[in-house]
Amino acid sequence: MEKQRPSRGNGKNMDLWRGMEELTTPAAPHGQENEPAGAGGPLSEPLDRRSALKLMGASIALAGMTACGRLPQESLVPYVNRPEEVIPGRPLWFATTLDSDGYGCGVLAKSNTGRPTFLEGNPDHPASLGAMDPRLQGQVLGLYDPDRSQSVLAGGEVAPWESFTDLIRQIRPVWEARHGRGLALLTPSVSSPTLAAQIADLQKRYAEARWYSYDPIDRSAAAAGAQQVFGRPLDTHYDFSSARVILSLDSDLFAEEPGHLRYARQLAHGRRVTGGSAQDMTRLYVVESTTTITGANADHRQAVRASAVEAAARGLAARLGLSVAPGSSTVPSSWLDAVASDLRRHPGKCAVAAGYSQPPAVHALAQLINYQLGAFGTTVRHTEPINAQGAGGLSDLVAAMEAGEVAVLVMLDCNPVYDAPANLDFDRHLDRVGLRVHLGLYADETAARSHWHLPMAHALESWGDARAFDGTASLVQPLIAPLYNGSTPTELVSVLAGGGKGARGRDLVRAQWQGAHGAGSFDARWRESLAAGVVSGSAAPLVRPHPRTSAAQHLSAPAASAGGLELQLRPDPWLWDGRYANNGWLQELPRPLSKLSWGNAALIGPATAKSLGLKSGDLVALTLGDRALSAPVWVQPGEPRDTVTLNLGYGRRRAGAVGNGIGVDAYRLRTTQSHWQATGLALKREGAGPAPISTQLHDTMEGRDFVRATTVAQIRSGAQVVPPQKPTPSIYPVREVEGPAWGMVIDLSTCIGCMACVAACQNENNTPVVGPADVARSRAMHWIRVDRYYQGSPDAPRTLFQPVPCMQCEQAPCEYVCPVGATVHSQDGLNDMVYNRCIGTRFCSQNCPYKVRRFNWRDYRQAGFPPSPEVENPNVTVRGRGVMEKCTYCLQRIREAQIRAGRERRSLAEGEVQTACQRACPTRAIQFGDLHAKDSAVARAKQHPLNYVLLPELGTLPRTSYLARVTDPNPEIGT
Amino acid sequence: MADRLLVVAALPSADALARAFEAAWRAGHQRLEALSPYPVAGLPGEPLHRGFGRALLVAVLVAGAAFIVQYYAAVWAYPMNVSGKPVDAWAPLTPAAGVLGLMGAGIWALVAMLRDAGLPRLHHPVFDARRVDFGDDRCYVLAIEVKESELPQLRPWLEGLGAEEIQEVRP
Amino acid sequence: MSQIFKPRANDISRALLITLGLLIVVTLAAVETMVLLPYVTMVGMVAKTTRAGITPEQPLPFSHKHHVSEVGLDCRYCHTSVEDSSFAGIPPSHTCMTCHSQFLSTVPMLGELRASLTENKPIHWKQVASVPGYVYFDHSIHIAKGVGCETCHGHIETMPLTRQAHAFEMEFCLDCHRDPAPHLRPRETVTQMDWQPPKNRRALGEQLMAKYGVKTAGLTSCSTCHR
Amino acid sequence: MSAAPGGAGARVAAVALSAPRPWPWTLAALASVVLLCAYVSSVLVLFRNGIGIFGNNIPVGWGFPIINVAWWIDVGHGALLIAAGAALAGDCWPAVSRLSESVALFAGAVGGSFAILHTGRPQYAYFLFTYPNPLDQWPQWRSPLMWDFFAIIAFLVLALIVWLVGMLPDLAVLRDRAAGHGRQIFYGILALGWRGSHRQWAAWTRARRLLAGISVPLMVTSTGVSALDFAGGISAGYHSTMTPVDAVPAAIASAAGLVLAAIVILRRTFALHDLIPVDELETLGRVLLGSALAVGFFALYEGYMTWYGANAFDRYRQSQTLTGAFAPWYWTWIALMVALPLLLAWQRFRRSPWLLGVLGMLVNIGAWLYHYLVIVTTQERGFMTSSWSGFVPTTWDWLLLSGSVGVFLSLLFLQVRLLPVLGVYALRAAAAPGRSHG
Repeated sequence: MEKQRPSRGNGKNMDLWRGMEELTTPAAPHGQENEPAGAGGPLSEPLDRRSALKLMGASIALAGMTACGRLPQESLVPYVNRPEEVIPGRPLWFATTLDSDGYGCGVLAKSNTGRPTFLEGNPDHPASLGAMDPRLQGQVLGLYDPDRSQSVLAGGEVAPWESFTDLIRQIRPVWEARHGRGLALLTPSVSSPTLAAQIADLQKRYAEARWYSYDPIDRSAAAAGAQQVFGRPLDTHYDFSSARVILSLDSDLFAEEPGHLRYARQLAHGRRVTGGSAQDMTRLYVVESTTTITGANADHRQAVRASAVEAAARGLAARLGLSVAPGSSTVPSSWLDAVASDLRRHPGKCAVAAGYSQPPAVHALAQLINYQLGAFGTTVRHTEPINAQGAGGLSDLVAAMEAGEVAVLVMLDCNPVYDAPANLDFDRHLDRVGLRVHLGLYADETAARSHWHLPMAHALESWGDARAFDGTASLVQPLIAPLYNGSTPTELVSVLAGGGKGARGRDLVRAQWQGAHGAGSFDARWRESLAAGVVSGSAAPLVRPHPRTSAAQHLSAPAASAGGLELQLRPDPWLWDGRYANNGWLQELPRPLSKLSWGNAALIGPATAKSLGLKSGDLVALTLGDRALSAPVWVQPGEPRDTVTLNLGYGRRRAGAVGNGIGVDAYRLRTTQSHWQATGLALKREGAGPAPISTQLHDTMEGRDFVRATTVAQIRSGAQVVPPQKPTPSIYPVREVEGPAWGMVIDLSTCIGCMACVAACQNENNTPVVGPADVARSRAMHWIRVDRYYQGSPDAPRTLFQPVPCMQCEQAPCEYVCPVGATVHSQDGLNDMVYNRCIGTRFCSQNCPYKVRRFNWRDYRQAGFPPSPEVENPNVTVRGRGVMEKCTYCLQRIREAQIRAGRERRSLAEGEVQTACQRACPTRAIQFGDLHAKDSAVARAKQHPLNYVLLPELGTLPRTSYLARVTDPNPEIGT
Repeated sequence: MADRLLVVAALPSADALARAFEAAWRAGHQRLEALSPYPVAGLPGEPLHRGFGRALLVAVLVAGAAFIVQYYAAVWAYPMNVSGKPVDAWAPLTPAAGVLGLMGAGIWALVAMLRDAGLPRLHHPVFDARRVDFGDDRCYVLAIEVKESELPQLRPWLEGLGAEEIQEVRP
Repeated sequence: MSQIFKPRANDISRALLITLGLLIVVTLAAVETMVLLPYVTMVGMVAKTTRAGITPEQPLPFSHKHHVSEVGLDCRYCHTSVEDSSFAGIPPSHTCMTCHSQFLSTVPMLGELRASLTENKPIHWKQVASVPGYVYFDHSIHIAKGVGCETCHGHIETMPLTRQAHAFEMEFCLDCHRDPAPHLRPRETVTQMDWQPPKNRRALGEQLMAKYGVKTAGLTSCSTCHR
Repeated sequence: MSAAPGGAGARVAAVALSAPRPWPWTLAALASVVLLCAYVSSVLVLFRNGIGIFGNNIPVGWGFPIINVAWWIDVGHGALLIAAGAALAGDCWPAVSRLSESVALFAGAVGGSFAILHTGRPQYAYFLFTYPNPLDQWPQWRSPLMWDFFAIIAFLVLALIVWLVGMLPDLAVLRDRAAGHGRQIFYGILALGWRGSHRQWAAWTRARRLLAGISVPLMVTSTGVSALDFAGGISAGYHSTMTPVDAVPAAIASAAGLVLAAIVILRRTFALHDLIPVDELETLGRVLLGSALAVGFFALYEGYMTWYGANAFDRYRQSQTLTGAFAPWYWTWIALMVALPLLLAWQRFRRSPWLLGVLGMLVNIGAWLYHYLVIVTTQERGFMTSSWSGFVPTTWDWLLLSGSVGVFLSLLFLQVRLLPVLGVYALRAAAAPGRSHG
């Protein structure tokens, strides 16, 4: 048994993160055995509270006049022998690690009676700092995905694991004899020390065995760039905590770079307006080739074609005294001058970041500029490569396959048949491989072409470890026994290496760290790392490289930017390379800028659209060389001229019931030469198709002042952004309430529009997935939405984000119009929504000026995209058909905290209640708390001179308010 | 009262009916009834204003009751904070009370009519008379209840009033 | 023209008309009783809507009467999490065996129990006292504020087979949430089934409210129990 | 006018008892029954699948169902007022009285049904009733919907009473003209043994006047209350003090239109030209003209107030309505409900039955559009531009709308088939030789 460790004031006093092994009775498949009652969840008996509720929800008129009818006869299923730490009805928290774009990210997983139901960032993990992003959040739903591969498939037929292990046992002597000739391993780049070590051993064992690695979203350009500058590949990461000026060269620092959550926190630190004083801000310049939230948050943004970024970089380098051949840049030189001087003004306090989609040259230039500006070691850090990679890439593998050198191909946790570049023709070459083995979460496209498909265990089911972007290692521990008898890559490799039936994942990981830590105090450290969710002091040592002299001259000559249309491929913000395609939450979650849901589209700028005579919804044929693809058009303000941007990850054929056939498969236009972008794209209009589905159909504020924005300069000049709001007169006396008064303040200066709050809310509050048809009918269910407005010219717009939860108005328009009193005010100022009283007249929603109320038009439990009931929060009612719902300020968290405090006979502490959106927010833009507690952060924020409420003229007295958005543009650049 | 008879006299016109009724009344017949296919001017009837006052009273009573129920429920039974308005804000309680009051008056009007018209009365001796036929546009009938003994002199008298046909029916 | 109806039709028609009027009143009254009955009584018919008073068939004939009033076990011996969780807790088979491994260790009546331990299969008890799914009742806070087990569960120590003592209608909860004073008792006596309230229980209750920090202000807000 | 061969009683009774059914009548009756089935089936689907089958969304939470409520209920209200007017004016318009009484009841019933059908959980609609219960829960009286709930009930009860009382003497006519014993009993029971004694007539006349007197305030309150369902809200286009007032003339106009159409068709199908004089139609035409003028005035007034009120949101909505996205709806409404009825200023048109009939129907289409403007377009352009969205009706929306027409027509046809379609007593009174009406 491993000792628990008190949490470090992370606002969860009741819970201790634990080592999984404390649960001496691990949850059996479907966890029936240890399913105490009350907590419910369809994992337990047929008729528990939740399903009883579902019945009600399903609007079955039940006997009796009190809308509750006969209560279903429930079963109470106690433990046979309860583990000590488990208190029935109370959740446990475990620290573990999830994969975030190839690197580890620490999370805290909430386990209700053996079921992981909710994820939060691990405050102690460098890559998370307690924050989340939607891709991470979605993985808890992925765990319960019924479409996950559930059994070993031999030639498509269900087979037992033994049949596979036996096969390997038979083959192994051959490998032994031939030193593994003909054995090839294909993996993504490996962030797990254990797996890396195992593969290394495997290669020691079979000298001729080959290890190839392929990442659809590969960052090799960065390494290549470093190679050019330093003569060796180095990983680069940043520390913006002390940065004053940041320039991004097509790098989506705050959404896609490893460590984006940390970067976002650091940026926010430099941009948060504390008090009325207008101190200087961390200034953000962005040169980018598509619309990203990084660009949306920039003080100055330049949208150029991807191929033109290098020219800008060269221009900048030249201005900073580097001897490089300047290219012809589309970025105005005055702009570059201003940026250069601004950078020069902050030596060592500035950073230039290059995006993974840019060629090595740009990365090299960025390194040189950073060196020039003395940023190395302060804002820009270098480590030896964190992730282990195979000797060869996918092309090498294909070559080998073509040469018939691959007899056995083992594909771990990858899906090349779907995501390999089209020109490699991977699919066809597979035929030449004698034995094809695939380990994956889904029986996907690749599984279909493999002789053996092996189900992989989900991260929340497995033992393992992973390194974060800065090398910090953390352990992966299972919260639940594998639902579908899956196995981990480490376990599989140990099978290949001859570990008999293969060692247990836990032993492999322990063995690995035993080696690392040394036997001495191992157990203590092991427990400590499990409890903390990080292996202390495991960050990779920093290196202080020096560029080779005259590295600049060695740069390849600037590529002459060809004319015509340019195609640009980017990972989808949520589906990433397609691995999350079967995740209902992520499919439905609106993309940060386009607000597109359930599908991708060819994004083109308004200018391009005009010149091509296209409008959103048109169907176009995109032709690149001999490859063609027809996709719907979406006119996206801010896209650079003559560029068509497509998101990867869609058009899956074997993703599962949710993801199949959603969107178009951009990989079909991808080649090894044009990995990220290609020139010479031909575009032809094919007519009007079904319009892409978007959750926000109107882009501007029509002169209404929802988002109030100002600049540091204006504040200094004493300009008044937020006129003092005098209380709106009312014929009624104002109600004075005792006890807490919950309120929320959202800081628009630091909100980066990353959508983490929306995803976390959906996870916490059992918000259903309504499916494409209903989203298209404007019936999306998210309780908090992030409105996105554009200002200025459509081609270079200013982007404004505004998260909108329920305003919890003190004089709520929704309440007085409800004929049955289903929505009334609670003592502590919450606008209660009583589902079981609601008859669905929808007048409340009609009368809500903020339109934050959501209605269950269908029984989304049955129809559309039934979510996995196992993931439901047992403390939040599952709403049935015909019932109104909305944000509750995470009522369940408030009440649980109050009950806990009441039990301990104390008053609530500041920050003891945190809403799901608040916890998830990477930039801590959301503050929540008791307005009556004068010292509370939220109470102070309400006094902030930039504090304002939406539509004050309506006199609704919202409890949710905003801090006006403040930016700090460079006066040298005319905005 | 075997010796009592119902004499039914059919008259040619509404005016004739009115006149006959007048005369019979003068002649001291108390138990008599004039049947006509439409309200005939000149026949006795209750003044129209009677009942309006009562209808008003009913309306006020019902409305008051409705208001009290609402006030009880909203203020005493389970006071709720609705849109931050005072629980005892009374104005919103009036519309429902008002319409219900009018409804009450309407129901009272119906009941009062049935009572005063002595309806329903599906069986009535006059229906035995041949000329009592509401389907006929011109069924102007005077029915007088008399002793059998009075019959002989009544007949000629009625004929004198222009009765086209006279028929006796037993109650 | 001739009579259509017999004389008695008059009385019949009048009777019918009056019945029609009465019918409306009667239906409303009937509905009313149907609604109120479950609360005021506990007859079997009513149990259909609220389950008050019904005794579900249990896998084992467990007798609270025996274990509480005869053996004298405290509620918390088995319902361990009642003080610090929303859920009072059903004892794991292991707990039962702490005693029953010693005596009655062979009686066939407890075969199921022994089997559960040997085969590591839990016993599926039928829930007796339950509230609708949209009601979020938390045992721990009620214990902490001095609400006796008996207040909701009735005199469990007299029940050979356990039944739901009250109809958990909203009014039942509101009674106490509106005016807790006459329902509270000192915390240490919460599990005492034979606790005798003092003469002036309200006075005691008011002291306790002050002591335990019971504030009635928010207690009748919908979101206190419904989420 | 002189009594027709066989007399008024005979003629009217014949329509219900023994009139030959001309083929247009049969055809129309069949059509209405088909629509009735459409209504029933789509209601069944509605209960099975929930209101998701409608086009409603957020922001347009109320779509066709509420339009149907408002539209039908308003027709009913207007009809009740016309009936009351006719009664107070001395009961000398047999066709207008009887048909407006029927329309009031039938339209009201159809509209009322939608008030329940549109809710998300109709099976819990009884929460609206006021009854003590173990939940200690009561309705929420501040909600205009609550007021409307009672207003509709009160209106339906009164409409039913007016309709029954009005037919009582005529049912006696049918009773005494019915052939078979069964029919005699049927009508006999309905007639309650009416024999037209001077006492009965007195009580009846008083009740008629009394009910008419009650109908007028009830109609105005009830119309106003159902308009408050919107005026009580805060969104631009709802929140207008005048809405409850200008709803009244609109209601009268559409009711007059519908009643006119009904009378004209009836008159033609059963050749009742002599019983329904053109003067009677002309009177109703005058009513239509007057109310249409009032509607026009209020439209101007609303435009002026919006401009004068200088509320940015309201002004934006107005610009959208007058010249923007919703202009087509708006101007069609003006054309149908204000412009066209102006024709009736000329007596030539007022006295042309077929024109009155067509006009009557067009006015009602206009009335429907008016409610569409209030209920749908205002919400499509609410306060938060980020929530702006469109509304696309579904097949079920259309089916239920046409179905509601079917229900209404079926009821009307039943009335014609079984019950007196004209006030016989009034015809007789008018036909009586040398009788000055009083």
